[in-house]
Amino acid sequence: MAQIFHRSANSIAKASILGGVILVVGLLWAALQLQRSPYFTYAGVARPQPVPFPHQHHVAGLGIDCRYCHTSVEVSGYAGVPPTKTCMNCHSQIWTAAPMLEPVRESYRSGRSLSWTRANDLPDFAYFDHSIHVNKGVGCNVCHGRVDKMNLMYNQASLQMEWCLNCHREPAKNLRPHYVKQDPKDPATMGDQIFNMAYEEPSTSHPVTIKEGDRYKTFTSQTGPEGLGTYLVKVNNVRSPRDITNCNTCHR
Amino acid sequence: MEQAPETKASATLERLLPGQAPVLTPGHTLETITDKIVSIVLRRPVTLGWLGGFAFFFGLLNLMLFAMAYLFYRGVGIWGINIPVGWGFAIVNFVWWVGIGHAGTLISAILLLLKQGWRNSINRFAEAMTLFAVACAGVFPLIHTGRPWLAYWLFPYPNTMGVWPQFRSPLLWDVFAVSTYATISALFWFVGLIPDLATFRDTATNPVAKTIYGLLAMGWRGSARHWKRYESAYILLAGLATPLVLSVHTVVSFDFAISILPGWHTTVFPPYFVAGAIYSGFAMVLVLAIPIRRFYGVQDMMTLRHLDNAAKVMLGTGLIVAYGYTMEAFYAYYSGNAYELFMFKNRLLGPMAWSYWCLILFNILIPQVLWIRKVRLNPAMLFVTSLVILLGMWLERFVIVVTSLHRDFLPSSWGMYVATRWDYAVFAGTLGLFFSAMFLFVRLMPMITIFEMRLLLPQAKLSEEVAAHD
Amino acid sequence: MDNVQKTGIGDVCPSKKDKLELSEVRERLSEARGPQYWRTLDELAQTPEFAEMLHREFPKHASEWTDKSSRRDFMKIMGASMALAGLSACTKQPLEPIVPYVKQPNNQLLGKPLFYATAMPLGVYGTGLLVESHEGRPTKIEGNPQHPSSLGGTDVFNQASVLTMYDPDRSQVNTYLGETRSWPEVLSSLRGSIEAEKAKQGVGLRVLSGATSSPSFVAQMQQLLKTYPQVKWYQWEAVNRDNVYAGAELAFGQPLETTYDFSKAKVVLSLDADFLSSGFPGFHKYTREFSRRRRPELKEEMLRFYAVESAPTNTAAKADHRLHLKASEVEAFARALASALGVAQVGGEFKEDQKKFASALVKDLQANRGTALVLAGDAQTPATHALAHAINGALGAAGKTVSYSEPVDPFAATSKVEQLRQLTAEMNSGKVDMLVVLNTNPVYDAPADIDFLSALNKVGLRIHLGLYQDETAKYCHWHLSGTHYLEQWGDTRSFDGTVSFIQPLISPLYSGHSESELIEFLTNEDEATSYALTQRYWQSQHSGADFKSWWDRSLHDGFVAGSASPAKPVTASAKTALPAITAAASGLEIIFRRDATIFDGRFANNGWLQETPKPMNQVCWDNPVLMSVATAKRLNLKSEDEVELELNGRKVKAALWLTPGHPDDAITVTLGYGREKAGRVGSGIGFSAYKLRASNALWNAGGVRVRATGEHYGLASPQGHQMMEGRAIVRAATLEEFIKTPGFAHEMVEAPPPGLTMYQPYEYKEHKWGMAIDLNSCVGCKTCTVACQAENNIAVVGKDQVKRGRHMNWLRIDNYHEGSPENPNTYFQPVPCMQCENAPCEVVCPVTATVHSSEGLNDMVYNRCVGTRYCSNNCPYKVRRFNFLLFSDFDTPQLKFQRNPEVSVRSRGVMEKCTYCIQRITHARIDAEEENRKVRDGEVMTACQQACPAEAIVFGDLNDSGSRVSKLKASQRNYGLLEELNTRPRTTYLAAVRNPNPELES
Amino acid sequence: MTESVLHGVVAEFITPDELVSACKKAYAAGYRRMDAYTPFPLEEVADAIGFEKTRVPLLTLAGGILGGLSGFFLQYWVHTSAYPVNVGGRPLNSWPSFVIITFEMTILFAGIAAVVGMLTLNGLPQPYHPIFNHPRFTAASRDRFFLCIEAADPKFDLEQTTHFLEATDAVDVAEVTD
Repeated sequence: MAQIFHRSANSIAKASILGGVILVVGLLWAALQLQRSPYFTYAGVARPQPVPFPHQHHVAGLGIDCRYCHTSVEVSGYAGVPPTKTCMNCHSQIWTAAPMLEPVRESYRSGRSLSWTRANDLPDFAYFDHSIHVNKGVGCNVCHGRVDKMNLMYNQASLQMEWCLNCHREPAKNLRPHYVKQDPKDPATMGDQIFNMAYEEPSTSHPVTIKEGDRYKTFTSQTGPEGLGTYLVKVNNVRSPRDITNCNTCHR
Repeated sequence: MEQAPETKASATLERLLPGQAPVLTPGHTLETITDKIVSIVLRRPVTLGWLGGFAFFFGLLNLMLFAMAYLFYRGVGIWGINIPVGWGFAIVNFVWWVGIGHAGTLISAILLLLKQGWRNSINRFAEAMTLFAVACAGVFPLIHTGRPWLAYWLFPYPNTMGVWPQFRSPLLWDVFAVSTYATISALFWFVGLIPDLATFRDTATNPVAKTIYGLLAMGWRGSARHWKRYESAYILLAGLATPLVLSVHTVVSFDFAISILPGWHTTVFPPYFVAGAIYSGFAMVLVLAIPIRRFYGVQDMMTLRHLDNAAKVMLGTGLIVAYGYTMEAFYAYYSGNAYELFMFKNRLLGPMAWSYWCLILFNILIPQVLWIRKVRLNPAMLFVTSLVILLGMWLERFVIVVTSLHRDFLPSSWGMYVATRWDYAVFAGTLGLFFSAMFLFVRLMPMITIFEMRLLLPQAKLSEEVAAHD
Repeated sequence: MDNVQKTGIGDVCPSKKDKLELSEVRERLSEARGPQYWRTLDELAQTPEFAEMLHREFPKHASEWTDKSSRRDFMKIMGASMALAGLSACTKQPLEPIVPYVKQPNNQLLGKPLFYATAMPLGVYGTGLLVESHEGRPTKIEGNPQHPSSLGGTDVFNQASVLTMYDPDRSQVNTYLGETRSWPEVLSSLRGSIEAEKAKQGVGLRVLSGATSSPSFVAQMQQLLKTYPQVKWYQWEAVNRDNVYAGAELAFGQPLETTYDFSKAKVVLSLDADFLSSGFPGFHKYTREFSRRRRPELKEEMLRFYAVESAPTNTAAKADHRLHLKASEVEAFARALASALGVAQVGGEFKEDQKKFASALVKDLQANRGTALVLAGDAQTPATHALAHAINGALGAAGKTVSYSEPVDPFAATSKVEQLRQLTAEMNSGKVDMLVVLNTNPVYDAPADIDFLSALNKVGLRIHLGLYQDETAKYCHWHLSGTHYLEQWGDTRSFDGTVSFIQPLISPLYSGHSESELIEFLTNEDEATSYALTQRYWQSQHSGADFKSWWDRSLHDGFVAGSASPAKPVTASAKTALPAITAAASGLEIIFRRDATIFDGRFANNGWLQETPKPMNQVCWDNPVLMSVATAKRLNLKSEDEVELELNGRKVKAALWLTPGHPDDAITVTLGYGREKAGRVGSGIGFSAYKLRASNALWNAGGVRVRATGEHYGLASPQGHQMMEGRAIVRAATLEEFIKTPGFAHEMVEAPPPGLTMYQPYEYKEHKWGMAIDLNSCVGCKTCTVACQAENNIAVVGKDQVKRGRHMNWLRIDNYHEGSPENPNTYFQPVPCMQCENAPCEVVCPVTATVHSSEGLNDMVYNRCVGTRYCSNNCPYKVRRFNFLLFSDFDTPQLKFQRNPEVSVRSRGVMEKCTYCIQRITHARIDAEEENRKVRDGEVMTACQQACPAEAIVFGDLNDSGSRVSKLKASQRNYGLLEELNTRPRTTYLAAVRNPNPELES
Repeated sequence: MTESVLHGVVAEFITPDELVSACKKAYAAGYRRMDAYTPFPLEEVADAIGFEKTRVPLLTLAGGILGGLSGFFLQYWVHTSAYPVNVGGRPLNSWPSFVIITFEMTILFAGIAAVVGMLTLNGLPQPYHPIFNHPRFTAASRDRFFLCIEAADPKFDLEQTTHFLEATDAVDVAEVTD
């Protein structure tokens, strides 16, 4: 009987089987990675906007507070995107001729709204409420990133459920005090820390002192029994992880 | 169709030693067995009969594809289901097919462990049947969901939602049970095929066929060492498949038994589902075996002995099923539970009583003819009886699923169930899938295990002195 | 013709030759212009093909509803579903735009709803409401707790009215002979004719409007009458109160408004009055007071209710004793009763079978002088009303349980029928050369013996203003698109005379104009807005420096404080000569009643109301002919037989529905169906009872013939079976039994004790939400069902899907009849999700789509659901609803505006169910947390609870022992439905207690 | 074909008896690197050429244990630590509900281990094998029995081995080259 297959067939056969297995596993793995990739989440991908609004310039450069534009962030679920009027407050005075700002002026003249592209966009079935997060002590940049360093706006986080859960399971990690002992030399400690992009969580090298009643309390760590986060969870009555990982926390 | 000469032979033999029709008609040698089986695939031309049959069932298969396309387009609302009857044909068919899928592995595994030599000639296509039946069953859990494109959520994988399946749900048990069963059956079937594929490789003349069979045979050469490991693996698989085959329908029955619905919440379900599964499984084996042995003239390998045994198995399991029905009735009464009582009253006299009484007729009364030996040894009558049983077993699932659902606890939400043409289309479609696959199988693969048939030959046995030596 | 054009677009129906395609229709019409346009359509309308096309094209049966999806292309559906599935369904979210205001309104806090007070007029009477608005979109109607006509409660019409406002089928343009005209064009073209009329003092000008009580509008009309001395103003209401005022006329010599005070009543007799049914003036207040007086905890003080009824109503279902009479026999009974009470000898004898009932009743009434109350139904004869007044007078009810005042309807003096008859006569005689029809539809709902249409066609210039291009609009030269009450300024008066302001929630969606604006133009040819007009009037009424503050306060409250009409101290003259008794109808009697969900037909195009099962027979999407079982047996007919009704030669075809508790030898039909031009939802369903209704017998007539056509006519009812099969589902007892054994409900079924578990039970530390539903209070009006639909964006599925058992209402009200079919006790049981602590649905879900929250809620996560429907199978209460097809409308923009932004819109293939209005809970919790406090009792009200006029539903925190719900659950009457299954439902019921007269109990 | 290397000497038999006795002789003669080829499984042949035990069962056991453990602990982890949530009031670790899937995983892994183990130990797939060069080897999968003493055997010597095999009941003895 003549050989049907050449010698090499042996190694080829074994290799192909092995290869097949590796291929399948690889594809599955790739799929999982793709799910979390910026291609799906847009994380770090700047959006095209009618007007190339530079947060960096307005926040870091001019030191405008978040709430000047996102007015309802402390009181409503919806942080609020500024009406054209808000832009014009300044831009009727400065850069009045900048061609870049023409769409803004046009909108103001015609009364037709500017149509921005959402940078932080949750799926429609997820209900997020800004006010409660702000009130409980979640800083803006915890989710939105260093907006003061972003030129065109993009979402820093994946905004996927697992990401939300990470924080909801350990809120202490990301809480910060509203008011800290002011240190004139250190601008980072001025104002409401929630809106402080440069806020640093307490460490031995960088202790954070907050006002408790009429005396001050200093923290040198974020988590742990002595941590600031742990303390804030207590004083802000943040509900237990079990409570805030209920499905109905976000889905209705 | 060629007339089979052996029928007379075996008939006479039947008269000589009653009940002892041989498993393999005498006169065969290693040579003849091999040639006979191989020739069915490699030498026999494609007949019009085969083409016609295949075309018909392939048409049905396409009907299913069409029905499913429309289903995905419009939604499960095109079926008759509603609230309260949330499950209809889809689940009925699923359970029915899974049930049929039991015979194969049962024959090959359990009968192998029980050293039932007669299984050798029917186990191969019974296993194939199992695979195809499970494939048909597998269609339904997927398409019956409201959003089939998300069905993969039933599998545990690290997803971006951080959410996992809910392992307390019998449906999830199903997913694991059925996919495990499918995998193991497939392995079992393929392992069994390897040596025969080698035979095909060595016998085929057409180079293409040679190559394909060669690849599938993976270079099997019948080495003694290989045989030793092969045998041990085969026995182990059989050992694993045995509890598995019993577990599958147990798990399927949990879909119902775990719920709180009167008519579903029943402890007797697991055993009587398994019995029912084997019952319908063997019925399907006969529905396939009887024409096959006739058309391919293999009455000498699938003898009346096989039919007789299969019929006896059906008779036995049929009685267990009957017992199950009785127990359902008894416990409905004995529980003293108003809802249970009503449920059963509704089965007997409700708007869907017809299904229950047909079920009793098809599954319990008619099959009693199997007590008669003449019937067991008469292929035609066996064939009809098997068909009746298959229908009966389908009705059993219909009664359990639909009549229990349509009138449950609160009369305010009672409803009716009427299947739509799409329900029927999908069901007919799976029949198409099943039989098209069978048609292809008999033409492409050894439908009888060659190497195991060889073992049935006297010349395969070692003579005492050699065996006994040292 | 909007409908045709709209549905036509992108239509994919198999074009068979025998079928008439929309395209063809449009073609044929496109050639036609002007008057010919209509004629062409009329010719078409005759042809059967056209009828067939309507069937196919207009979402009348569900096939059409669901075919909407088949019109969408495949990927779009997948898209919609995928969008719900979210990222993890391997779909990439599309980039979404975000569009800020240019100048943000300063009272607007984005993301937080605002509430405005307004009022909804229904015919003469208005109801004070609060309307929830999201970013300027009215989304939900609530009752106004301060308002005397609402007390916070609502009815089905209030709840559903918001959908009517967004109805895409509303007329969106002004048309002249079918051609679009802008408002300025309208005005300029009308000027000529107006001038002409002015010249002849408006001798040829007539105005026909619906009944109204709006002070400002009435004033405006008087202004008009001044400008045109010869002009006449007529009013027409198909469901009118002519008999009520005529009755008062008989009793007091003047038409009067009668209002009742159940809070003081102990024994109540209703002579065919359905004061517990939506649409009855004062329904909200009466229901509230009635159910408060029906608390069995009042022991002997509990109110006892006798009902003499013809057509079965949910009102009589609440009665302790019922007497089922033909409508025509009620007057005789009233006369006999008056005699028996010695009020007046007006003839009439009790029939044999009435004697027992009557004697007990008489005793009871006499024993309760001053606390007794007799009501006569709007549909009863003037004599019956007169007698009721007389009896009330004699029993000293007047001034206590009954009070009289000036009619709310300023035109009560002449009956509406009379007014319509006069107008018709005038039109026939050719006197009228310009007719203005305001928000009324006589071509459809005029009595059959008044041939309004042919008269109308004699008028030279016909102008119609209304919300829809309806039957009347079809025959008018001009159709002006009107405004919905949520789009306009105005005022109205409620049943007690209180003046309420109508303030718009949104500027006219289809740039329509209000009646007042049109009349203003006719009068002064100026274009003042309804706002200016309303304010101008009230300024004249309330001149003075404080007007601004008064106006602002009234708008804020929604009504003018203390504007209720003062009680008139009148006494019914017992010796009034009553008209000779109208002989009880011979042969089979037909009873006409307003429809429980679509009233007189004006709500026919409202999907929510169409899909709301009628309170008594649970049928929706149709108006069956109701008949008693005995009569049906005699005529050997059965439910869902198609029958032909013939009355005085007029014929209609309808479906039959057997109804327990219906008087024998009579049939009941409801008005409002059989619309031809209602819109895609309401056209062509049911039959028009107006075709049989004669002006001299508006409410009942004898000698109707019923003949089976032999056809089957399927009806849709979400509740197939109305018997309890001896199961302790609704648990009820008599007052006596209740007093003897307050815990009777628990003795009916043995429930497993709480400790009976092998496992460590979960504890709910923070909140523990629960609901208690008082079966004694519930009057089965279905308001909660509609409220739930509005709050939770519940889809409408259509008749065919309901027939298949796929209705979507999260909160259903089950009816159970108990006892003989001749005179059963009927119980209503609202069934929302039970939120079981041991939820059977959760355990069987393979994908964790339904699980428990730490507050004990049974969460349903739509976007995780893959749709195995296992949960529904395993739910013993069958409260879960499944999107078998794409039921939600993702396309129609108007409907998107209506939706509640706080609730996900469910797509195809997912399960949904009652969530205890989780969106409301969440918002309350967030507010509370931001103020560092706990949620207060009563801070969270579920939509059903807030809507219920009877306060039957109470929701709250079970961990707070002080909460109302905890108190109710502590009650002896409290029991869990199917608690024997150990599901531990959070929703529980307070058992029903009837208060029968011991004399009649035997 | 490169210059041929001797693979071994092959003897062909007609009955299993002859094969078995030949195998026993060869083993007795001290041959170890040899293999027998039969058209159906014959325990005795393997024993005769000194191949008693296989490790397939061991692998299967290992697979089973692995499957069972991973099956159970996946469920346990998911419901108690990955996302613990109250489902219908059942305890987080509802181990009775976890039994089924644990069992299924045990069977699945064991079964796969058995087959994969068998194939790998057998060195399959191996579509090319020198023995196939034997002109009449196709009969090995039909009705003939072969014994091959390989050149790699220390005791192998073309002359002697050929003689030795011819001394058995072999109907034919031939050299097979690689």
